[in-house]
Amino acid sequence: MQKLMTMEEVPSILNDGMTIMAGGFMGVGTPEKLVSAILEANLKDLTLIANDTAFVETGVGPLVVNRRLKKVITSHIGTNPETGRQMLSGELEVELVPQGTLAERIRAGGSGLGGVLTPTGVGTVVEEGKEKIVVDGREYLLEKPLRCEVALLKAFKADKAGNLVYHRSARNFNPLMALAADTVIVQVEHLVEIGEIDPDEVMTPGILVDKIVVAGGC
Amino acid sequence: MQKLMTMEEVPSILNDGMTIMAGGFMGVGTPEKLVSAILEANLKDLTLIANDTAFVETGVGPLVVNRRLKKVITSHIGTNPETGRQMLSGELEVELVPQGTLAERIRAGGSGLGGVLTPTGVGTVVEEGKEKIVVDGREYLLEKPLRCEVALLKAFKADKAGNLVYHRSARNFNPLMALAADTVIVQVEHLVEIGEIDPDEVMTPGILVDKIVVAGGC
Amino acid sequence: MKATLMNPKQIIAARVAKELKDGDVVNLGIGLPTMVPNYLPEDVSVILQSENGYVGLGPVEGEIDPDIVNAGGQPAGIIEGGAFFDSLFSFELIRGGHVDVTVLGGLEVDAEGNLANWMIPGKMVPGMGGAMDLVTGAKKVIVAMEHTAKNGAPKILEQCRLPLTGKGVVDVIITELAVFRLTEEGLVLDELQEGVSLEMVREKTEASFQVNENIF
Amino acid sequence: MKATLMNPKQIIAARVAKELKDGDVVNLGIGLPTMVPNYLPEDVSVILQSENGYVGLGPVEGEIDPDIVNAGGQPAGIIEGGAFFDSLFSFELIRGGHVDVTVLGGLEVDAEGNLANWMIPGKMVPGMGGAMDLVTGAKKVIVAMEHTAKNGAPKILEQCRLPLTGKGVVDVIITELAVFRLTEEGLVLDELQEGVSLEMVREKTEASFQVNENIF
Repeated sequence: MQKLMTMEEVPSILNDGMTIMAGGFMGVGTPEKLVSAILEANLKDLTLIANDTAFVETGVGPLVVNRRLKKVITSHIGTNPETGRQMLSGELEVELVPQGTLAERIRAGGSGLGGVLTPTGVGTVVEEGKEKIVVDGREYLLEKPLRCEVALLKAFKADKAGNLVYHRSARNFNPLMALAADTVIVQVEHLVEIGEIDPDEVMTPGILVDKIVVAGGC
Repeated sequence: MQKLMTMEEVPSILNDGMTIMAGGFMGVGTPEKLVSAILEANLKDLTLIANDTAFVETGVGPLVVNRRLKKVITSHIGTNPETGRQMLSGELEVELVPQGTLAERIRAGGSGLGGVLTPTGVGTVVEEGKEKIVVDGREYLLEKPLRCEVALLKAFKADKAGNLVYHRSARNFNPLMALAADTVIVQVEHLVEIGEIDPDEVMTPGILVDKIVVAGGC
Repeated sequence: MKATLMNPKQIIAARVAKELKDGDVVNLGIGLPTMVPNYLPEDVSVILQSENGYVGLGPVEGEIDPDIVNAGGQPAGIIEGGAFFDSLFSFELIRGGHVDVTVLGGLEVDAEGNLANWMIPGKMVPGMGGAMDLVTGAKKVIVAMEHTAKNGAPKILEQCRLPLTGKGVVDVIITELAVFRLTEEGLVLDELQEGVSLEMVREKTEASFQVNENIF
Repeated sequence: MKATLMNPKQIIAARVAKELKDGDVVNLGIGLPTMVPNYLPEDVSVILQSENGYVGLGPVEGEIDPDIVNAGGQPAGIIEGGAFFDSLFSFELIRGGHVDVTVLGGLEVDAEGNLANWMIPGKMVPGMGGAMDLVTGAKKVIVAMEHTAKNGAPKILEQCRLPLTGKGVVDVIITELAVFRLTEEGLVLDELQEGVSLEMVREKTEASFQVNENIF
């Protein structure tokens, strides 16, 4: 299967109203050129799952600022004031999830689990509407899986089979999201031949990656 | 903290009746010299958590053959006939757990989860005694965490801070067990200075490793 | 490919190979299933997943690396473009539906798609290993087995009697006599192997099944 | 160390530093907590965990690497012996009790060890980020905050009024006036900062508390 695609072809696999995930933490590890492709394609009513809404001009921030989102599921919106403004005005639905729980829910969605029991959020508003389960005398919240139609990832290096290597703290949510999507598109800085990445150093195996867009730079 | 220790010191942190985990799959990735240390120290009544009981003479197999175990929690015993024999005769308690569920239970124990909901085992004897929880119309089993007092790991390379790199398919259960133990001892083939392992290549961070025993070879 | 030159296991393995599509991620159980790749046409290449922690399972190339084994613990290799990972991730792939096809043997299969292949109470209790996760998580579950037990007893039953590996998980049953599929209408005989009659299959099958009319 | 030369934040950070032991794995919240390492004695060295995915957080060394930031998204570095990992593993460490100490700010803390620091309904809703996991999972939770709000209102309350970050999770409260510990007997004043009287603390604290007699 040919996995390489150009930036121009990206919009062909995206639709209005889709649920997407995007890697990144405060913009670091976010595939910003894929985000730009969404903006240029005038996509709207998206549901975004991401660690945070970054800043007004970086990461996934422009998706909020340019009103492409109907809903966002995230752990932190404080660095992008536009998210909070749209939330308070009712323009944008925001589901706030503790960061570790967000990671667990994405992993559950990607690995066929029906959910996990976490102690995080017990006794807080996070428990509202959730089942509480007691295991060995301690209360846990049942947190359910999250999946998406398309995951937008960023990697440092890919081979043509889609094996990925991330760089430094730009790894963050990217490897988790690779498992939890119907289609995985990755923006990579460097493309190498199959066999050039040692199999012990692969962080996301190519079998999870559908499309590779080489975008260079950082 | 000084993490290096000699093979002779290993028995000082082990006791009769302890629950231990040991990495490895059919003996590959099992710290066989740490297993030998247990045998030589005449430890007994141990509970062992491991993927399988390997073969009579390799991996954790000798712990079964030499009757050091009271109980084993594992996914496969077929390659070590002595395990089945002791199980049928009532000498050894054997809890059989699907391999993916075993991995999940160890991870839950190491990561503060109260359990996970897995579809694996629904409608089989594995569901006996377990809570069934329906999520979005599908049945799952609530599988509970596993932890141990001491985890015995094998790594290919360690730096003096305990950062570990595993080799090829010898990785298997080792990284999971590093999180699920009160004390983690690792048998390593190669010891290097701090700074010699690139931080992107570390597979188990040194903060999880208590003791390093250099045993060379393979 | 002349069936007359092949023994039952070869006939089964060759027929399983036809179920695989180019690019499929496939997990092969120990024994008969490992013969399947030998029968893939040249234009079909699959990626083998090994539940002990890698994709790209291949034959040993050059010297044996004691740290590379297959899920049976035997020396193996890895192809270019493969990747190693830990057991947790391996079963995230398996349970999460990232393995397209799993091929495994069976002691008993039944008309409801149940499979029993991991123990015979009081006799053989090897443990389920990764089999329960594989049948639960793989997108397509193919049971590849001889049609009857060594004593001639049927293995495709109305209802499994041995402890199950998975409930309602089987998609395809391939034997040296026939190919069955589990459909919404139940068990369907979908194909007869060369030289096999419907009567022969009925005789050696306990389960009742429907017959795809297109097979004649 | 002369308290008179220090502003409240410095006093707090310096006192928090004394709670840390050599080799501790520590997660520091944004703001005041990041000042703590400046006050560690020379023979105490801690390993900083950054919830965006690494241990060994340190200052930028040489050129800025845009792929290395701290949990506030600011340029950072990694010390020798550090390690990067993904967000899942980062929170396995945090929730699993592998972080010895977390130091974070507070809007309100109460006598039952509850902490509120992530939102003010209708006003400030930044989200909880990793804070809820940190207070749930870290072995020791230290709240480092000024004793009262800017308008002089107490922040150590009988019961938190803002939405909680964690219930019964706080171990130590350190302000520029005092050190409190949550014990089985409830909230205990364990130490007065230099030049601070018990009366001053009582006046500025809404919560009732016991007093460790050894502090006089």
